[in-house]
Amino acid sequence: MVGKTVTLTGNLAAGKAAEMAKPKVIAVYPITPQTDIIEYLSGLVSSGKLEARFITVESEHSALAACAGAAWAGVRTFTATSSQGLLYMGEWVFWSGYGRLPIVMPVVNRCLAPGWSIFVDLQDSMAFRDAGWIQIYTKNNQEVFDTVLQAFKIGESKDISLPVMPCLDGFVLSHTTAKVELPDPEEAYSFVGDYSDPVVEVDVDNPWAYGGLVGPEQFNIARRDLMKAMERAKAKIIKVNKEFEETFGRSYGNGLVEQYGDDDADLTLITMGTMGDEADEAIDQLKQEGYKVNGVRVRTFRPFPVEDIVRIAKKNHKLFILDRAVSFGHEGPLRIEIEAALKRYNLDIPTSGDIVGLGGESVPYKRIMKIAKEALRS
Amino acid sequence: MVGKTVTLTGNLAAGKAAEMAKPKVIAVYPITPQTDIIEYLSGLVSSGKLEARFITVESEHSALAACAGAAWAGVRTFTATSSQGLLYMGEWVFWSGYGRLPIVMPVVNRCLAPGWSIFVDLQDSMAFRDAGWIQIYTKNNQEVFDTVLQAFKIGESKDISLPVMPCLDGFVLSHTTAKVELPDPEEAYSFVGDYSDPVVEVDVDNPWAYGGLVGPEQFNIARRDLMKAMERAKAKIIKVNKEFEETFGRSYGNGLVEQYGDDDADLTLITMGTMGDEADEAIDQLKQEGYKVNGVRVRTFRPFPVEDIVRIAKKNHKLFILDRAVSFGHEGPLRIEIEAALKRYNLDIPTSGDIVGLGGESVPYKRIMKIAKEALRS
Amino acid sequence: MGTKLKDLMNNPKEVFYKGHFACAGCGSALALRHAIGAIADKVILVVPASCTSVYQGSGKGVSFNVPTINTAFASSDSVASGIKAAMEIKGKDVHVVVWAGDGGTADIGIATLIGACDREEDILHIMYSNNVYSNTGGQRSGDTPIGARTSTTPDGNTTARKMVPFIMMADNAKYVATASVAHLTDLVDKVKKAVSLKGFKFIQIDATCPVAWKVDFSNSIEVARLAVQTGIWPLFEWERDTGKVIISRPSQKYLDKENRKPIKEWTEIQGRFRGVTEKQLKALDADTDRQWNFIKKFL
Amino acid sequence: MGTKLKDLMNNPKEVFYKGHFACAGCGSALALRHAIGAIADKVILVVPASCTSVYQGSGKGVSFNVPTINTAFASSDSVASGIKAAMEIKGKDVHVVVWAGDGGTADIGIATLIGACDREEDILHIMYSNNVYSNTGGQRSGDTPIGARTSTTPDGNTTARKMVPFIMMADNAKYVATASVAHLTDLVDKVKKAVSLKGFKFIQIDATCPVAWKVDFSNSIEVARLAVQTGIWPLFEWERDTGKVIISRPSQKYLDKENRKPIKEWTEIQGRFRGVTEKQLKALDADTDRQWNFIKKFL
Amino acid sequence: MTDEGPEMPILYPMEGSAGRTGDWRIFRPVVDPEKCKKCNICWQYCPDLAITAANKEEDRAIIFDYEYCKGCGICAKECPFGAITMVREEGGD
Amino acid sequence: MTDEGPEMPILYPMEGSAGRTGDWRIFRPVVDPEKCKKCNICWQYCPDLAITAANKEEDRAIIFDYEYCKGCGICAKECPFGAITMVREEGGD
Amino acid sequence: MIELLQISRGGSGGVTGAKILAEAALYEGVESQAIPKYGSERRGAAVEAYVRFDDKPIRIHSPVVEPDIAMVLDTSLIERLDLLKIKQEGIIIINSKEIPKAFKGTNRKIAYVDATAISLNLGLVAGGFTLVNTTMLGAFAKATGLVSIENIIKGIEHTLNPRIAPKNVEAAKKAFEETKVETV
Amino acid sequence: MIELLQISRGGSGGVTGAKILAEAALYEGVESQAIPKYGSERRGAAVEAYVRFDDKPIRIHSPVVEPDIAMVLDTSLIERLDLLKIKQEGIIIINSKEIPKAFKGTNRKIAYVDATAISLNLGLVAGGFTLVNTTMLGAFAKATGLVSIENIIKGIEHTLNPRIAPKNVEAAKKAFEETKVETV
Ligand SMILES: Cc1ncc(C[n+]2csc(CCOP(=O)(O)OP(=O)(O)O)c2C)c(N)n1
Ligand SMILES: Cc1ncc(C[n+]2csc(CCOP(=O)(O)OP(=O)(O)O)c2C)c(N)n1
Ligand code: SF4
Ligand code: SF4
Ligand code: SF4
Ligand code: SF4
Ligand code: SF4
Ligand code: SF4
Ligand SMILES: [Mg+2]
Ligand SMILES: [Mg+2]
Repeated sequence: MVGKTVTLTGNLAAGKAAEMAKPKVIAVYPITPQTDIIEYLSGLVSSGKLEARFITVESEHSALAACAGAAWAGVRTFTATSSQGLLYMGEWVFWSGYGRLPIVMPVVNRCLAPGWSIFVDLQDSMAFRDAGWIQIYTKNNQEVFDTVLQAFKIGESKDISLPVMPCLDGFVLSHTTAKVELPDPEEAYSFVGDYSDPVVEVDVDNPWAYGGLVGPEQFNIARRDLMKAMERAKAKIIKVNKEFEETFGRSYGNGLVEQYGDDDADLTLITMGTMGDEADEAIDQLKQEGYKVNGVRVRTFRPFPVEDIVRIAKKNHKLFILDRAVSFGHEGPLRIEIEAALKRYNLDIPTSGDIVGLGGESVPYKRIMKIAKEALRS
Repeated sequence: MVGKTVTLTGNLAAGKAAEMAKPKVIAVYPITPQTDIIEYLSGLVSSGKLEARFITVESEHSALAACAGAAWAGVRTFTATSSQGLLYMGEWVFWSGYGRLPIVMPVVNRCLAPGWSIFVDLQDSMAFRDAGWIQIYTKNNQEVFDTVLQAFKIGESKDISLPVMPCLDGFVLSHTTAKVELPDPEEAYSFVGDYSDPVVEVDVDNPWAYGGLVGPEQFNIARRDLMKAMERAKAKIIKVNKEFEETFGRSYGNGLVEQYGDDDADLTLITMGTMGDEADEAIDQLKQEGYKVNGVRVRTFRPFPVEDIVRIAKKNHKLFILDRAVSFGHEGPLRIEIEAALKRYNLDIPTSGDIVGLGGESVPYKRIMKIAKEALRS
Repeated sequence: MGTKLKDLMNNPKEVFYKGHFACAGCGSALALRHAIGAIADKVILVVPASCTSVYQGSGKGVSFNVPTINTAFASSDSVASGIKAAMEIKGKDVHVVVWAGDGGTADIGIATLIGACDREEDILHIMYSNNVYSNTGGQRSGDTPIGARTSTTPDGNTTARKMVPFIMMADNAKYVATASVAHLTDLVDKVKKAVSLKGFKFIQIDATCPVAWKVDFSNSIEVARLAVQTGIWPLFEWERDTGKVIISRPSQKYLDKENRKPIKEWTEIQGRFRGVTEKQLKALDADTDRQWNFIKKFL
Repeated sequence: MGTKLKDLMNNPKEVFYKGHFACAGCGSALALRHAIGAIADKVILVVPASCTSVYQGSGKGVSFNVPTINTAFASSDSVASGIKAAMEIKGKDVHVVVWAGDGGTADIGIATLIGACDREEDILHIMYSNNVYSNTGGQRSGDTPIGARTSTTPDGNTTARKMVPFIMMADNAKYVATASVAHLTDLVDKVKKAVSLKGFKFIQIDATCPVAWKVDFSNSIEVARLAVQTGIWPLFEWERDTGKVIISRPSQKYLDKENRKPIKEWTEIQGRFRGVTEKQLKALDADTDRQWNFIKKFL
Repeated sequence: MTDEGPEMPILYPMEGSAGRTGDWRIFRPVVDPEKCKKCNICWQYCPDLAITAANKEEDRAIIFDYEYCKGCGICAKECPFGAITMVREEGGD
Repeated sequence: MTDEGPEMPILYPMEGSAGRTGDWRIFRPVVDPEKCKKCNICWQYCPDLAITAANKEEDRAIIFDYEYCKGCGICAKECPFGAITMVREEGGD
Repeated sequence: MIELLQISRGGSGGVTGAKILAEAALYEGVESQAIPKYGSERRGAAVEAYVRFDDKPIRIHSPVVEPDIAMVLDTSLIERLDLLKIKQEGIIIINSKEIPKAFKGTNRKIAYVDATAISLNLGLVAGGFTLVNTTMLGAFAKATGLVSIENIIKGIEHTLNPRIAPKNVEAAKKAFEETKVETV
Repeated sequence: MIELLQISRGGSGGVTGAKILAEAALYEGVESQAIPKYGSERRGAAVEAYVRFDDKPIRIHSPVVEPDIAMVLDTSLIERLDLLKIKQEGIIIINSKEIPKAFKGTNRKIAYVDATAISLNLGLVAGGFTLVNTTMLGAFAKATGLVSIENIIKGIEHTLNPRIAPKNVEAAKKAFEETKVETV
């Protein structure tokens, strides 16, 4: 088989990427708008096209727990979730991050209740920014596919050994059909590689105990190592992005952030997810109207690309940050973190921002244009 | 009965404050180092000293769910938790924050697994900074008592209507016995007041449905209102702090932050929890050695006291932030948020910081002195 | 208690305003109409995530005319416990009823269910089972019968259904019953009986989901009736105080396997059993026998 | 299978290195020594938060000489399912055994337990019950007997114990058994039998916690023996394939209530029953009858 | 800003919360008043409350509420007397 | 920084992970080799593996490992032949 | 960029039709995107879907608000069209025997075909619905010329089960032939 | 500020003793703090606790590292003391009939009392332990003068169950009388 161009929903793109990485254990629980991903894999496993164990657990807490069990046994694992499901597995999200289990779990971003909404905002995955997961936000179905594939390679590297959460906007990507270039499955698999040297592998002949009581010293050794692994992950993501480009001809900025527009613009819009794509459209339109606007899409929220933000910000006049989540009682989390990064480097660049697109509110490029114009004026 | 001075552990201080506020429904699940709080209340209920329903649920998820049920029915509710328990009820933490249910729940801060440790760091409650809860961190057992009492008054105000999480350092406060001045119970109750006008009260004669599907518009109305409620909460906390002082003669800074030292110091140390107390000790000792150091203890992390931080920071030369938690892949959350606040006001003050005290590592004032001296040098 | 059809017309009030969001022919909506209707003047409904949280209405308003608390998926009985506790403290006499799907009861909700039963909370849990996660598009649940195709068991489910009523008997609930949308007066009898008792009560209703079962809308009742007639779904009551099972009238005849219709009559009108193998049918039959055997021990 | 005392000496290896962290006289540690010891060459242990996660050791090293995965409290059987799935894929034949307390099984862990049973996972869940949350200082669990004082039921627990074995029978596990630290060869028999079967197996062990039960350390075995002799803790096996209960040898005599010792002999050596009322003792007796009645239905 | 209290995610009862669900119909139930024995079995089985019960005393057959009847056909199927027939809706009515 | 891979929260088996638990003892079990019938019932009930089994063939009584015996007294209680007595520890031994 | 708004009934295959259209565009060498509008749509309720076509990658993800093309699959849904939002120079494709009166005098380009009849004749019926989703794709090809009927057919064959594809292909072809386009 | 390190055995009441001491200090008008050091201590294992006394509010929350006073409740635990950490001008209070040889020549102030004997005589025994926690508080009062024996008694009566308080008071008093202080 060779690569081919097809149309796929974002969910199927995630499913196909998982398929090509050949996970051995998949434990799942349904939740809108994620469910097609696991249904697709369920079909593959039951028809024998994918040699894996498919476990239909009774909750998300158990889904991630079962993946963790399999990860402890040293095999490649996969699951997916969204919104309330992510919260319900919350204890395990932290457990697998701090436990350094390289599970790959797409999160289809969806609002948190109550009010109940099945549409997109980023409140769910943002809530887990402390949990020791690599988080990569995507702008279109192609990037969903590419990112899920990359996720295995990044997370499973022995020097990283972290779980990875590719994030895609609910419905906006998950249920939208669009063009995706699929690589030859064998090439895709060889890009990812075997999970042949797992960081931990429970074994009757080599007894040890995982996760027992530790004193402050050991505790700190583990947490400092996790901090360092996150630093190393930056370089790793950049590297994998490059290798991916060399192999498949596609890349996303430097892997951490994607810039669109000119360094010498009057305004930089900072976005995440599909808003980044809409912002690029807005930037082009604004250009035609004579405005110079630059766009930065933060692809990896964890590790947070402090250096890249600072590098780009340095060259610009103004920053405007579009958040699709709120840390209630302060500000949008993207804005908070960007401001912190700039402060740390004492950059004297004015920042402002807005919280948009909560509750599935759509943020079309026209609205972004308006926002940009206002930001330029003020 | 009149007020009296006693010695109590931090947990008992929390329990006594809850007792005086007379919650009607208490739903609990044990976890170290929180369990004494609920055991104390269990004794009161079973001996008839507190007229309440005490529900021993099967998990934390259910504990907070039961409290939410009672809150929907319009009565005062209380629970307490810690660490893994907080994570396990995570879905409900968000649900009750976004649902505006004024539950009071002390969190006895404890590390998150794995490695397993029952000692203090702030990783647990920090993970819920987006969840729409007011979070107040305490420095000693007296403040634990005072804060739990205040929490009912703050959270249940109709213009606020938010759950409140008084946080106390595990073991360091929860299990340490120290002096606490207890008010006369009647005076304490009248300070808190009845929960007579609940924001929501399910009733067979007035049917409505809570928490169903809503569109983006309604969703945004609710979330914007939550953002505003958090803003209003700042004023409310300041007001309650003042009223508390008038009634009981004690206060904690302006309620949001507590400053110790001089405005014209060469360095401001920013801390939370008992580290704030140790820092004050360090500041005094440093003074004797001729150093001018200022201390700011962030009492409410949510709402985040941006204006107060900025006000104090303006007058100083340098800021050093001590975090007892990490947002892995970026920095300590306290540091991130302070830097963001300063950036937003474009304050040209150098910031630095360190992550200390993870995994129950003790942070004695001597260590803080050393840190301060280094910060002053650099 | 001998509820008659005409009694169904004398509910204290209608639970529904017309124009709700359930699919045409929805068994759950029909069951709710009567089960909750019968006690509509004194009920507080607790609904975990499910089709019911959707079909009650959305956006503009709600079709339910009884107070309804929608809750997180895994929490219904705990929320109900909290409400009931508060109502007791306030001295208000109300029926707190959980209305939950099979997913919200047998799977993610089983801990909250068993916890409340164990604490002997004075609430009624009604599980309407459509044997799958209908609201998310029909994935396998713990109550999926052997052989049924779901979106996560494309070749047919292989494991026996969970039979929550048995678990609740083993867990010493106050009252346990099964019911069917095909037998509405029997259902209402059981609901009324349940709310008359103090303690934890559990009723499971076989509630057709024409969408997930791939049944013609109009067969929604017929398929449920066949479940009773084939013995697939035995109707019975069990009470803690007696420790005894009473087979309900519509099922009495089928205690004797001889009298039961062949299971195929039930499977054949359902698209979800298209492609079912003989082996699966045998296993389904064996599991049905197992269920009857369990019940018979308590006669 | 007739395990003899001398067989206990021929375990493939010792599970424990000496110098573990259990309290003196800990029933759980004793049960683990033999139950897991008997299969120590092929076992992977999964331990949710409990005394066992503590007494295995801390800080420097661990006293367990078998691979042990400590997990979040509510997750043991799911973790075990994941491990077993991976081992199957890798072609490795191992026994994945969950070793969990009553809290981690009957309460917060009941969903993961029932879920794995429902999926027919090939694992063995051993629940050692000390009837409380010992590790957090002795709060009520779903398996606390009526009348027992715990730190959250200072006047004695009022509700019947949960009887997870019954739930597992109702839930159609492959094999269900009860055991006692007083009858170690019987325990080992059951563990060996369990791991010889494919599917979901469940064993509950009555495991004294001298601390929580306020029993003199040295009475740790005696109190468990009395639980059997008073009928408080019936020892039996149940198999899915037969649907039948077999009363285990140490309990056979007590099938007839006549032969049982008075329950007070059991309560009186335990501080947790100090102050127990006659009414509570009666209720405890009634609940014991209920348990035997349930069992008898499956004879 | 609310002075009254917070914006709660609350919805109030109303008719037609899902809109005019009669629109969903593909087949329309039609009763033959002659055949209708007023037994109200159909009434009991309608999940959409779209049938006004027949009245024996007034000798009035059932009445459909086409605003909300979704056309599931249960009533027709369950009527023991074949008094209801399902008729294809004409588009755009 | 680890080149090898991450720092995992793993502990390895060792003797005395809880220290020298014999320290916890208040009473010390002492066996009377004369009375010991080598039945090894005590051995089976020791939660701390602090008894070396008796050997009938060698006519050797049980042996206590006082490094780790916590002094629970189960062995003494369970010995059918009263061969074990619990003796108060002297402080500071 | 060209934008389509499609209205159909839940359960009648409209979402699949939009997907097939996106796939067909791919064969045409055109970038495309098919967005179903999800709510809690039930069988029978009106459902919208949007399709975009462009010769460069599509970066817009929001729903179509002012379509170039509107397509209505169920005759009874025609009244839901908001003419003010459909671009004046655009085209409206409807399943109808004739041009409804309401369009008269609107100066609109209308394409119409009796898709229901075509589908019924071919036995494209499921669960009470006459399935006109693929039938209308034939009309789309004819009316817009954006995608050839050959690529529509390829799209159908790619997407649908081989068991049912041929009939659907037949229906699309038939509709392609029968569709009439008029400006009213 | 004056800092105390106390070493006892898990289950023998050491933590309660430290609490009583903090309470007694309160009556003395002195600020105090009692910190038990938690690990996974089991009955019989060595447990540390710390008590601080000051005339102003205590802002230090970390464990005591260099105590002014060390108190050892179980004779067998005396060897656990790290003399290098105890302030030279401080005092060491031990439950012992006599001053152990190890202290000879250390130039330390040692207070000692046979608390075990006192408690045994009064029947202060539980679960195999001789309870010397309150007994040693008498020794503390005598040796340090920081807290009066009257306030120790008040503290005991406040904290313990009235059923058992009297015996404990008796023990403290007895120890107060019998405690000897010597510099070796
Ligand atoms: C924690 C969590 N996980 C998953 C979901 C998604 N979800 C909502 S409803 C539902 C299915 C409900 O199934 P069931 O209880 O059987 O009710 P039904 O939809 O069949 O009526 C699921 C999986 C959720 N809301 N919350
Ligand atoms: C989610 C969560 N909640 C609470 C705890 C605290 N906790 C740890 S062990 C334990 C009690 C365990 O009880 P049980 O399972 O009976 O085992 P035992 O301690 O009695 O051996 C509790 C409540 C936890 N670790 N995680
Ligand atoms: S999907 Fe099934 S259960 Fe859900 S509303 Fe539709 S018919 Fe009812
Ligand atoms: S508390 Fe009980 S169960 Fe836990 S280690 Fe001690 S004796 Fe064993
Ligand atoms: S079921 Fe038939 S006969 Fe009976 S009322 Fe309805 S239409 Fe009339
Ligand atoms: S067709 Fe269905 S919805 Fe309409 S009246 Fe009959 S039963 Fe009710
Ligand atoms: S139980 Fe007694 S007789 Fe038997 S081996 Fe032990 S000491 Fe010897
Ligand atoms: S006293 Fe207890 S620990 Fe010591 S040998 Fe006997 S049984 Fe073992
Ligand atoms: Mg269902
Ligand atoms: Mg236990």
